[in-house]
Order: sequence, then C-alpha cells, then structure tokens
Amino acid sequence: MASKTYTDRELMVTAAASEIEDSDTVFVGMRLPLIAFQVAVSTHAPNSMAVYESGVVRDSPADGFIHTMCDLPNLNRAVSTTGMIDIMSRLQRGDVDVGFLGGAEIDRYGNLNTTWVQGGEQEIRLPGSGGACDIACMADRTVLLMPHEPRRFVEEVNYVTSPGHSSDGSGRDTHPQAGGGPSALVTSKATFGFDDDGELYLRSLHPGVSESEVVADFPWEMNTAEDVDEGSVTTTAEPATAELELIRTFDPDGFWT
Amino acid sequence: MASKTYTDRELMVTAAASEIEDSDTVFVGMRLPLIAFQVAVSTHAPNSMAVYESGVVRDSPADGFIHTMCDLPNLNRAVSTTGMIDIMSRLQRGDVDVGFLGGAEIDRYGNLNTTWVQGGEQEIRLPGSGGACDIACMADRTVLLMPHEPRRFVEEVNYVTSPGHSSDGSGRDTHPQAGGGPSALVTSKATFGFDDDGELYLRSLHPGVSESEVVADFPWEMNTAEDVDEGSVTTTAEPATAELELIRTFDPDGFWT
Amino acid sequence: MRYYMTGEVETIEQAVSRIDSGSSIAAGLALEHSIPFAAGHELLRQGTDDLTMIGPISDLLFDQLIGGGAVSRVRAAWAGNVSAGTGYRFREAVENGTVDVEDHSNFSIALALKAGAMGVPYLPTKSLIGSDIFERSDLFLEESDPFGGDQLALVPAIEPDWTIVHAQRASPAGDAHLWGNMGITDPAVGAAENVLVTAEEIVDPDVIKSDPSRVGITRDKVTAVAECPFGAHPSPVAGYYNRDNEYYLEYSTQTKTQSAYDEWADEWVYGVSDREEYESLVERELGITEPTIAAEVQYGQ
Amino acid sequence: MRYYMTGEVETIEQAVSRIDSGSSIAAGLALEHSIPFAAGHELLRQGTDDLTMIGPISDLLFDQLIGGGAVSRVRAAWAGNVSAGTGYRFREAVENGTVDVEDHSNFSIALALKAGAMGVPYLPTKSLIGSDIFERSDLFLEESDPFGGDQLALVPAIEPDWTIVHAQRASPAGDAHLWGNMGITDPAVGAAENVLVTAEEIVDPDVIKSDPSRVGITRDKVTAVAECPFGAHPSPVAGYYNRDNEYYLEYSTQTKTQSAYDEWADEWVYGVSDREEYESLVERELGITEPTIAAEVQYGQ
Repeated sequence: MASKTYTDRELMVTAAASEIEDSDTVFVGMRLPLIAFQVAVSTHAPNSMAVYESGVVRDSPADGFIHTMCDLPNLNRAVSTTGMIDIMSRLQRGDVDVGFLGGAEIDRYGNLNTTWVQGGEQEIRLPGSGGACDIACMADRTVLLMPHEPRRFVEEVNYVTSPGHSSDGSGRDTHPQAGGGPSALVTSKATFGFDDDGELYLRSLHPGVSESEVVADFPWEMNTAEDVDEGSVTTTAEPATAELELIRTFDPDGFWT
Repeated sequence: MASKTYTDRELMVTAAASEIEDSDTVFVGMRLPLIAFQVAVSTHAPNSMAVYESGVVRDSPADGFIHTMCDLPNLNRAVSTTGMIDIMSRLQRGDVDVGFLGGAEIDRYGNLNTTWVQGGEQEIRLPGSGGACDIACMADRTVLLMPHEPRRFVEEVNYVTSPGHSSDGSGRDTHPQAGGGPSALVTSKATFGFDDDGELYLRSLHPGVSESEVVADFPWEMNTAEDVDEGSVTTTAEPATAELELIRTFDPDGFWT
Repeated sequence: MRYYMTGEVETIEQAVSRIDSGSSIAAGLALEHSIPFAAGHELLRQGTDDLTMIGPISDLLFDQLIGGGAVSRVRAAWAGNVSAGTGYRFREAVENGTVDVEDHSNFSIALALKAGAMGVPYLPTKSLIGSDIFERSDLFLEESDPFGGDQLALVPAIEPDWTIVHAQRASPAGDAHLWGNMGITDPAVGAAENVLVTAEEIVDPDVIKSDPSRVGITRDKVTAVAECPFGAHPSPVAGYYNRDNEYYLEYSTQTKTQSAYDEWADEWVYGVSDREEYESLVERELGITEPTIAAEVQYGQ
Repeated sequence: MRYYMTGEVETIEQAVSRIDSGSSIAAGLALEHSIPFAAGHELLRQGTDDLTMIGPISDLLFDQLIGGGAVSRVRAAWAGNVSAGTGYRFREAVENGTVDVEDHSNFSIALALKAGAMGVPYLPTKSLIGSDIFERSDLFLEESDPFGGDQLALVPAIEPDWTIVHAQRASPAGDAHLWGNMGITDPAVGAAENVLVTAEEIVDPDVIKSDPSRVGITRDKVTAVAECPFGAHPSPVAGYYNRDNEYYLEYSTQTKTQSAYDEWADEWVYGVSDREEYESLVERELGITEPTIAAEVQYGQ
C-alpha cells in the first residue's frame, strides 16, 4: 500500500468515471461524482453532458475547484443554468443515462439509506435524500459509491431513501419505478455489479485487495462474477497518469479525493 | 349619430377600460382589449398590470401600435416576457382579477361560442378557443365584448367554447369552475350585467340608443337593472376627450377601433 | 475550455428533409412571436404531407400548410389569421372534412406538452370542465381531486415527433439563446422526440456559454440546426425585426379560395428557392429602429 | 414611459419584521446558490420563532435557524452542511424531537411547490414509490395512472406563507433579475402567499425593463423588498461573489454542541447589528476576478 501512487478515493473516482459512456447524460451529485464527471468528459467521454439538480448543465470541466455544484466555476461557461423541474423532468422522461448515488447503508439489492441509521441504542439522523431518491427511481442506471466499511453493508437498510432492485428476483421488472436501477457499486476496495436477479456480485478487486477480505465484509454470502456467469473477477484498473493529473487539477488540495 | 365624435368601437373600448379597477391584474386578449388595457393603465388604473397568454407582463402602454400581443412594441420594456404556463398558472391559482372575452354567440348565462356556428344549412368553422376557455373557467371575473348583432344572441350556443354561469340559477356556485364567471357584457349598443342567478340584464344604454331597440335584439325577455334590483338603466359614459386621444395614439389608423 | 460540436449545421433544406411525411409537428409555440415560417415553407416545397400540426394558436403557419395539402390533422386551440381573423384554408379544410381537428384551449395544449416534457402521463387542471372542448372530446378525463377538493380535468401528454423552434441564435450543436415571450416553447421542446432549430444566427459556442441562463434549448434534444436569417417573417423576432402586419392582411384577401391560395403560394413558397430570394419579395421596412440594449450581466468566478 | 413604484424599499429589519412567528417559509431555493442568509440572521435577531422551514436542500441556513431555536418543523429533502456533511444543530434537534421533519426528495418538494404555483391540488410523479419517503409518509397518495400506465405518486401542493429569495438586482417594486442556476425558485415564488426579495442591488425600473426575459419575479407576488449587498454570504452569487468554502468548514467544527453554536452565533449573528458589520468579519477574498460578460441582447422595435 505504501507504494501506491494514488489514494483510495482517487481510484474510486476513476472507477466511477469509467462507468460513464461517451454521449451519456450524467446526473451528477455531490462529492466524488463532481470530480468523476470532469475526468470522464476530459478523457474517454468527451460528448457526455452533466446535469445537476440545481439546474446546471455542463459539457466541460469547471475551470477551478468546486465544493458544490453551485460554485461559480461550475456556473461559469455552463451550457445552461436552468431550474430543478427542468433537470428532474429530463430524469423523469427517461433522458438521463446514468446517475451517481452514495449511502450510509446498502443491502444486497442496492437499496440505499441516507436518512436514519442505528448507532447502538440511538437512531442517528442523517441529512436525507436530496435528489437521491429521484435519481434512484428514474435514472436509466445508477452507480453507487461508498467507502468500504462493513457496518454499511446490511441485510436490510434501516430506511429506504433510494430504492434499488426488487427482492423477489425480478430486478426492476416488477418494480414500481421507471428507471433501470443500480448497475454498479464502487467501494474503496472493489467494484460490484448487479446480476439478473438484481443482486450484488463482486466484479473486480482494487489492486492489492483479496477476494476473501472483501466478501468477509458482507453479512450475506456475496456472489462473484463467476457465480453469476459474468466472467471472472478482475482487477480494477489503476488510475492512469493522465487521470491522476486531471483529478489533482480538479481537486488540487485533495479535498474530495 | 352623425354628430358623434367617436366610433362605436371607441365607446366599447372606454366601457371595457372602465371595467378595469386600479391594481387589477388583467388578462388581456386580442383586439379591443389590447387598446382597453392601455387606456385604463394610462387613466384611472395606473397600478393595474396586464398579463398576456404569450408570456408578456406589462405595466404601461406599448410605445407604438400593436396588432398582436407579441408585436415588438409590446415586448419592449415589458415587466416580464415569460411563458404561457407561468401566465396560465397565475390564472389557475386565482391571481387574475379580470379577463376579456369575445364571442360569435352568447346565451343568457354568458356561455360563449367561438368554435362552430350554424350558417343556414352549413356549419361554419371559426378559429376556436385560444385561451378563452381558460380565462372563462378561471378568472375572478370576465368582461365580454361583442358587436351588437341579433344573430349573436341565442337561446343556446352551438358550442360552449367558454363557459358562463350555470343555467340552474346558481350563478357560479354549483359550477365546476374555479373563477367567478362573467360580470359584464359590452356591446356596440349597451352594457349588461349578470344578476345573482347568473343571467344577463341591461345595465346601461350607449348614448342615443333606446331600451326597446336593444331588448328586441334578444330571443329571450331581457331583464333590466330595475327588474333585478340593480338600480336603474343608465346611459353609458361617453369617451372623455383624453380617452379618445389615448385610443387614437394607441390605434392611430383606427385598425381595431 | 473545450467545446464539442456534436451537431453539424445544415442548410434548411437538409434539416427539413429529416422530417418524414406522417409526422406530428409542434410549431408556432411562442404564439405570434418568432413563428418558424421558413421551415414551414420548406416542408411545402419538399412535399412532406399527412402531417399532424400541434400548437396553441397557429396564426398563419397552419393555414399555409393546410392550403398546400400538407396537413391531415390539427391539435390546437386556435387556427386562423391573428390580424384578420379567419384562416380560409383552415376553415374550408375543416368544413370539408379533409383536415381533422382536435379542439384544445391554449392551456390544455400547454399542459399536454408539459406533461410530455415532464415525463408524466397527464397533468391536472381546473380549466376545461363545463366547456364543449371537454364535453365533446374523449381525450380528457374528469376526476374528483383525490385530496378532497373540486373536480379536475386531466390532460394527457402529447409527445410530438418534431418540435420546430426559430431561435435568435444557436451554437452549431443546437444550444440556443431565446428571448422575448416564450409561449409554450419550453414544454414543446421537452416533449418532442426531435427538435429542429432554425436560427437568425449560428454563433460560436462561446457566445452561448457567456450567458447560460439565456439558454432555452440544450443540444440533447436537438436533431437538426439550420441558420435561417429572416426565418420567422412575417412574424416578429425580438432584437431582429418587427411583425409585417400588412402581409397578414394581404394574405387574408389573397387566399379566400384554393385557387387564389395556389397563386399566392406560387409566388411566396414555390416561386422562391430559398429564404434569401424570399426576402427580396418583402418590400416593407421591418428593422429595429429603436433598439433597447439589455442591461449588462456578469458571470465569472 | 412611466413606472409605478407600487412597492417601497425597506431596510432588511423592516422587511423581515413582516414575517410573524409561526410562519412557513421557503428559502434556499437555488440550492447552494444565493441562499438568503442575511434574512435568516435577521429572523434570529428578531426572535421570530415556531417557523416551518421549506426547501430542497437547506445547506446551513436551516441548521443556523434551528440552532437559534427559531424552527419547529422542517419540510425538506436534505438538511446539513454541504461541504462538511452533517448539520449538527439539525441532527441534534431531530434526534431530540424538538424539530419535526417531513422527509421529501428534492423532486417531491419541487413538485409540491410547483403544484402550489400552478394552483392545482397535486402533481403526479414516477418518483417516490418504493422509497420510505413515500411508504412512511401519509402526505402522498398512490394511484394507478387513469390513462392506463403504471403506478404514480401524487404530491400535494405546498403553499408557503413566505418565500425568501436573494436576487442579484430588483426594482423598488420587486421585479427582479435573476441569473445563474434557479433550483426551485420559480415554483416557490409562485406558490407563496408573500415573497420577500433581498437584492444585491436595488436598481431603477429601467434596468429591469431593459431585459424582461431576465425577470424571475414580478411585483404582484412581492410583499417586501430590501437592498442587502453580500446578503447571501457564505453562499455564492453569480456575478457578485464566490462561495466562502472555509466558512462552511469552520462552522462545522464550531457548532458541534449547542453551547458552541451559541458562541458562534454571538459572534456572527447577535454580535453584528447589520450586514455591513457582518461583512467586516469576513476576511477571505471572494470577489469575481475572472468575469464573463454575457453576450449582448437587444429588444426594441
């Protein structure tokens, strides 16, 4: 680990960026996705467009560090600065290809909780959904980003802030929601896909991480790519030098990464 | 008639303008109301605001003749040039005090038809509602403007483009619509009110017009102000010199008037 | 700062040729402002027909397309000639049954497109009920407000195959600055499968990005972009030219019969090969002689 | 050209004094942009309490008002500190039950206010169902799409007593130019009984009327107008100043307990008599050093 030239979060950013395809419309939330979109549009996805629930639409990185989607560098030379109903309407009518979500807790079907968690005897109040529930319900696919901490992986989330797949094995088919549901989970140790039944499986291990240490962190028996006929578990690509340079340009003080 | 210093339509404009109260929000349609609002805001209703379904909001006359609400003089130095959903939302939430409507046919309850009329054997297609139906349904009150032609006054309109009052004597109470319904009709010979039952009655005669000639033009027995305890039939005020000057400034070639 | 021109600017001939016969088209969305007449005339020249025209008030655009035999159906609140009243080609076609009309109010067309733009099956309204627009139609539904209020009309979504917008200026990718009254431009753009943008000027993307709050259309909805100066004549375009009121009155007197219309169209539509030649037919001075410059606005960081 | 100044510009003290304890207030509507912090601090100084705060994400504004004991209820999608995550005053108040929370998603708050603005009892959405925001709430209804499609959630209207907007510039009557991202400003203005506009600059009505398409608020909704430069700090205002990111991080470390908050508030809220004095506390350079000037736009005739 000492010889790594990048941080866990930098790898999460490039892994998240690689989930953006060229020409995607990307619903960009706060924190790491702010950086991931900028990396993607600067590298393999030059025709992707970012939409932010505040009303911002961008086709290029901000020329300066952004704490939030509303920082002036993100508004300056945007394609459009419109309103939330406009952006959420794009989502609701099916025009958003991919959205990013985080969570304090996740279950095997990708249900996420960012509202209330149990901390010992006490319920701890978290900030809530923001636009996460809407993205989870309506984006064509979602990519989930979480620190790899065992307490976050639970059999049942305490509160479904952002719905994942159905638990009856039908994925999104019988789900009331319009969108396609979660397609990937990126943690600080590995990436995961969702199989045809809508259940998580291990897709790739970040460099230096073992399969056994990853699967041990889940309270259920985590499937692997082999188990669900999705090839074999691979090693997550390390950030390329050019990507790291971009990350460090977009986040010069490593505030997010 | 030869000695009149104004045209019938000029009198209709000032009579319509007098239906606008100061601080009213006025939903201004095409033709005569375009001029009437400009007269009102220039005289007794300086704090009135006009909203036009195209999205224009104005607090002052246009500095030039306008054929339509979208002519550039009506956009230039407007208070706002927004969209129809914004304007119609003001109407739907009850923020429009008065709207103007015209019609090819009217019945005693103020139902208006601007869609299909019967011309002998043939049905004649008219342009349709535009925003008239919406104004009729939702404005706090409406003022109706029509040339005084007997064929326009009918027991039952051929098509209810713009709903008036209920025919069961309840006015708007049992009416499905949110607005208050018609409050006045201005023709080229007289002005009419609507009584508590929602039925037309003669309110004032334009100068030189007799009551008998007016009531004879209706296929039903037209009530007068006396009949419905609304005072007596008066004489419509002639346009003041200042009003005529304004009308001829706003419509210099007499295109609408 | 990098720009991606995902679109390519086409001639209006190329752009309009993307529209197939049988399409549904929303146009004339800013009401009497900036009506895409150039695109309409190009549809006529290309013989695109069996069209369903969608709009609030159509002003002359729908009448001209109907006169040229391009239209089989109209979904609108008002069709005619705003200056003169009657649109004779519309009236005759409807009375003869050659064009089918779905009657709307301005708000019901607005809500239908807004529902499409929002991606919901319908929007509720307090308008319509009590009118024959509602009573004689099987398009709308009535419901009791499920939260306990009064009766509501439900207006189902309309999703046009194409929405045509004439913009003041657009980037080659289709991001467009619009100003002046908007009518139902925004809902119609959102609801459409494809958008054709004709613009007074195609400008560098830098111009558009200098003022992102002025952007009314973003490229993701835009299928075709064509530069088309004078493309809205005889309707007005804020900042570019005034309405040609005389044209409307002349059109009215010149199109009372089909053969009169055909003569009119031979001169104004089929007799010109492009908008430049068309412009040479217009004698009146319509330019902006008393400009108002918008107060400066700054972004930056 | 005549103007009617129906409104009178007030000091922010006068303007905020119009808001009664017990009111519901929508604020923070452009998300992290142009949050009306000056008005919020004035509410605290005046001791206005028992407030219901309504917004999509509240950023620090709601946390500060909660810390000052002004809030009894929050109807929002997210409440915290966008830079640091947790809003400790919010969290503690909710865990202790002193503030009641109605959980929303950003879109459900947007639709609730949009329904209010449109004057309809509800708007339908494809979002929400399947989440506990929906399942654990008795606010929303579920229905089968009456046109035959899938299940929909119905979001009932919210009509705040007050909406507070910090604008770049406004006329004395309350007509305001807004630019930069809008969030749900427009629906919240439309839905409100009263609107309080604080503005970086009060300008001559001529300035506003030079660009009517830039107008985001018209006077008919506006009850009070106050000039308030720097009124959104620490949030950014397009064209005026950048976000003060450090302030957010410092606030987070300085408000983990109620007594720590009280100390913070003594300095930043109760220790200053007006915004000018407040501004003197801010050391960081937040001005626009790389301006982008919006491309010229013309109206006229």
